[in-house]
Amino acid sequence: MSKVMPMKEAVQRYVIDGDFLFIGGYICRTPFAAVHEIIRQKKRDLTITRSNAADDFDMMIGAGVVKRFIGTFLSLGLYGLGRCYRRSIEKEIPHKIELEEYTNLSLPMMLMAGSMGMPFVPVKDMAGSDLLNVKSFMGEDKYKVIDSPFDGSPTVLVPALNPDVAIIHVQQADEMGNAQIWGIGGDCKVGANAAKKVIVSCERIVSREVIGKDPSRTIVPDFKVAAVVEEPFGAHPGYTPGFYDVDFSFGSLYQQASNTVEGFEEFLNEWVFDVEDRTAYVGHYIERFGYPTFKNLEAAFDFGYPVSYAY
Amino acid sequence: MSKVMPMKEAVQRYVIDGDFLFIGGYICRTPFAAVHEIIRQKKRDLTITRSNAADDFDMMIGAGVVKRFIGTFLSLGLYGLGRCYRRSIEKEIPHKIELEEYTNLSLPMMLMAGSMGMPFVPVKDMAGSDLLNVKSFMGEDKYKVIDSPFDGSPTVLVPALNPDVAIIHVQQADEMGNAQIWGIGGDCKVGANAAKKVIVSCERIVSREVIGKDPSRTIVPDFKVAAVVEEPFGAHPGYTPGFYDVDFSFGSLYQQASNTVEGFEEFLNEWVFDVEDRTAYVGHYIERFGYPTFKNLEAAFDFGYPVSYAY
Amino acid sequence: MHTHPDDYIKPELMACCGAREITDGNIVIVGTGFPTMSANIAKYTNAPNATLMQESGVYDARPVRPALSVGDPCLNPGAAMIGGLVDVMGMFLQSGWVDVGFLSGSQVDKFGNINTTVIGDYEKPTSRLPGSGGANPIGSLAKKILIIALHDKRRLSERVDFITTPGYIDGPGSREKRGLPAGTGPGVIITNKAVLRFDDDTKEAYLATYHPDSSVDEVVSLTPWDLKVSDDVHETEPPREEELRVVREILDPFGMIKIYEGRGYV
Amino acid sequence: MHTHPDDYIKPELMACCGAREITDGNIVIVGTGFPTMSANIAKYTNAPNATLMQESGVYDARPVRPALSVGDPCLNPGAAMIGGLVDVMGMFLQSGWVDVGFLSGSQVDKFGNINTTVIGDYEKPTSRLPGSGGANPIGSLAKKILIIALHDKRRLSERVDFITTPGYIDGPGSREKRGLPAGTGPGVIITNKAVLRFDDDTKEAYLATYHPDSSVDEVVSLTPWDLKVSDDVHETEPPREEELRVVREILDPFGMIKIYEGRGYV
Repeated sequence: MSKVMPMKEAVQRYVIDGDFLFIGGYICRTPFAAVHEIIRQKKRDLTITRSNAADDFDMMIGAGVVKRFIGTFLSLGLYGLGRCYRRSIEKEIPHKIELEEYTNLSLPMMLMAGSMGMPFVPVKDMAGSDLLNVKSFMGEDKYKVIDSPFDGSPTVLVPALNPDVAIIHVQQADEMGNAQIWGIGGDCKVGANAAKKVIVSCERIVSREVIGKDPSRTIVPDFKVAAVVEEPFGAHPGYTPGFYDVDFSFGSLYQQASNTVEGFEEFLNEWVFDVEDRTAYVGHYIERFGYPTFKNLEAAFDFGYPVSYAY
Repeated sequence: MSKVMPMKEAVQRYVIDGDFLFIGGYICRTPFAAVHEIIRQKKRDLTITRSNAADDFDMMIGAGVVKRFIGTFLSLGLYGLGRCYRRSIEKEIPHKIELEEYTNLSLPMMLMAGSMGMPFVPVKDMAGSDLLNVKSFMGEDKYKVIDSPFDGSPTVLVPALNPDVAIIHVQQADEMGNAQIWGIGGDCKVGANAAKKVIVSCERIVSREVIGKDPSRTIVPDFKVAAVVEEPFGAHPGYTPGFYDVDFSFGSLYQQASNTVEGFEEFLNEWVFDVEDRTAYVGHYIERFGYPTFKNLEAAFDFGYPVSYAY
Repeated sequence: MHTHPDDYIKPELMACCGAREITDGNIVIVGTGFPTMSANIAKYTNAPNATLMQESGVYDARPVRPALSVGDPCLNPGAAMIGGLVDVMGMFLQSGWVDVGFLSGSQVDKFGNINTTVIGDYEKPTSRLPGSGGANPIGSLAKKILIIALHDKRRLSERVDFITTPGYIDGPGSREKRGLPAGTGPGVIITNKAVLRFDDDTKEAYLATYHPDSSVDEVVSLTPWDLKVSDDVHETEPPREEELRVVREILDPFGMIKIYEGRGYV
Repeated sequence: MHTHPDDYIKPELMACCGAREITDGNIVIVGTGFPTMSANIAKYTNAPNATLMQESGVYDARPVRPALSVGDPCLNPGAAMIGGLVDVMGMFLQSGWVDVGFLSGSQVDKFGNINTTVIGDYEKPTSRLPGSGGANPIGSLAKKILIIALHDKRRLSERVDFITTPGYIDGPGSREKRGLPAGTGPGVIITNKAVLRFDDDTKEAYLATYHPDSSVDEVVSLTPWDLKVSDDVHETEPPREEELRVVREILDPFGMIKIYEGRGYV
């Protein structure tokens, strides 16, 4: 009954063309191995969502797998604007994605509402901004303004989101999918729990007994999980607290490459299409940049204290 | 700038007659030392709230400090109905409290809404029940039913709650109030964060550095906290995971005592009025039941694994 | 073929009746007592992949003794996930993931409505009961509700004094009209005398099986409404040997279930 | 009396201007770069009890180097609390606990409206920018907004192409009319030439102080609207010795702040 499988199989079985995907991460725990596999399998017409999107979303847009984006923000951070994102919106390369825009308050709240079975949720932002004046594929259901039945004040309501699939990368999970994290959470917990099913990518698979030693760390229960994939270094060039650091040099590499369509395609060939899976990717990384560079990303040793749940 | 003080001072300074209090706990981490101090100081006209109330709420009602109760449930669990609660409602002893009733879904959602600055929140329960037909001091603002502006379906909205003070008992906190728990959460996180200020009672005060070794365990940030009280054994006869077990015998003692008004008053004298503080209470407990009984409540040694947040 | 020892007590039989209502893979929200026992019997027999949660915030606990409350300390060590009420009641229950919920009540009526609030008038009650707690949302939102009740004319009633938790309310269409989710509602009432099920058309509880020491006549006479009897009414299957072994050797070695005999479950 | 060394660079001055806007005990939501630098300078000088949070879920981080993003790994070890977006943006910001927020934008107009969405038409933009991210809720809900901008006629404008984050929108009463919380709104625009504040009556930004190498005339000429000048306009106080020491010795020993010179902050 184990749900453990290779990423190739997880993406083949559980990501269908046209699906609505939540993809977690916030530089912290970006499920990059899954993103590469989605591109490798040339999925089409996906709707993708996350608050504060970055290089992974830019790459999917450039690779042409995305039809729609429910977002709040997309940039390469330190490296400036998302090149593929700009080319899509400004020049329709490879095509113009459709865009529904919210904020880092309203979108997490919509996912939280989805995770909790709430049909909609009131938010106090967006009022007075042009975000209320632009509507795309969600049309009139992007939001509603009502007079509060309690005090009559104008109140913005945003709808719950329930993605078909959520993909998150976590520190550890058991083979049934109980997934644990520590450190920056972004919108992973609400996004994963809002989805109809979850693909859990993890640094290490642990026993159910290890999960049970610290159940307060679990953010997704096994019954929501369709597949568990052990992908050490799976968030690279993002980071995973306690495992490895952000790879700033690689971020720069992507920036340079994605400046042009040709460069972007060469990058995809080298790091996605010409490697079969994450293991081959790591092998190529070490071959290209040397083991010391790879080893240098490894997290320092700085463990905290254990706790007891006993009585 | 430390906020550490004795419970006596915390309750004197921060619990005002007429206040609206959230009191956390779920057998797990009941802030009993604070409850006793509130009774000892003979506070009046309090409105109290929590989902699934138990012996502590029953005791406050019996002691006459409560005017109103926003609740979902009150019982002594294993020991049956709350005796003081019944006497209050059925026989107006010491007086009849006013009661606004919700459920273990809607009340936590109202506290969550309060904690998140949402004016109200939609809930899918209560429809079709008599809970919608009884309204007390919240009047027409107990709930509203609207036709969803998204799909027209009837939707129950319940209002946010923002207590004046929240009182919670946690495993550990630093002297500024950053409070950490593990194990059963009940509605502590939402209730504490919904309040205008928080009194944190804890098993141990730890350094800010210890908090920083595992920041994902923090449920309340220091800026919301008015007072930090170190109260080992502070949840007794409830329990604190990793520290001590539920005291079933003491639960039975309270049940027996509270069967009659006289018994209840003797109980209060012995365990509340005749002891000056929690230290004296624990001393009396050991004197009365013996050190082995006390020691026997101590949690087994069963620690988990440490984690690292390093990069 | 199953072996059926005859030294069982009624709470054991009732727990087994509950267990048989659970399907493999079900997600079950439980309180204490029978429900937990039932769900755990199911895990060891017909539904090895069922998982349990408690409203206090616990998912898939591994208690080493029967939990005495939904906040019992034994639910903490070894659980798969622990959060709070908003996680279990909101993120799991309200979002539609819970298959089975167990409820009991001081009054249960023919439409499966449950009263745990007051006996008598709400403002001037004869007896003030605990209130809803998690009962109302579980009864509103879990896909199948199993109701545990004592079988007499006080506990069962034509109409409860107060609907704490809606069953089929006033009958067919009532839940839908109030906006309760499709495909939810009471599935069975397990009493100390019989198993009642709900008629698809009338939404009224009818007699499906009577327990071995009872009879159709006794059950009908103890029921305060005009109880319909199934065409294929028969005796309830007694506890199987393997079910009893699970109860007595694994789940409840100290026989705590016996306290329910003292509460009238005989 | 303060000593003012004259070897500072403009981003250092701007960071100090930000720091001086923070009051002791303030709760400050920050992104990266200047804002974090400002808030940290304040913590070491005029506001030792100010605390910082990042929208990604971090409260009171203790990074050992300047964070390069709100999700930077250095924000994890040592923080007082780490949750997610719903905690910081919902539980702290939307619930009204945040005193100060820092924002920057590709366009900022005279009412303090900020555009980080598009230059040109929304449907056919000249330049597609990142979008709101946390900017809109911070600008809507923090009690005081400090805006960082480059001072030229492209970055400052009479009216932004797209209001990503509302300032005073169309002027007095606009925020209140849209339902934004009372007592919120832009407090100051800190540019590489000057500090602008907002008139209580007109809600328009006016010149409060010009930086040491600039002048009233230069600032007015670089501003695309008819910039009002304060009666007591004067030179901005340069960085104090102790402020610079905090920046150079404690917060940013590797001088990462210099990259802002390359981005035009001169």
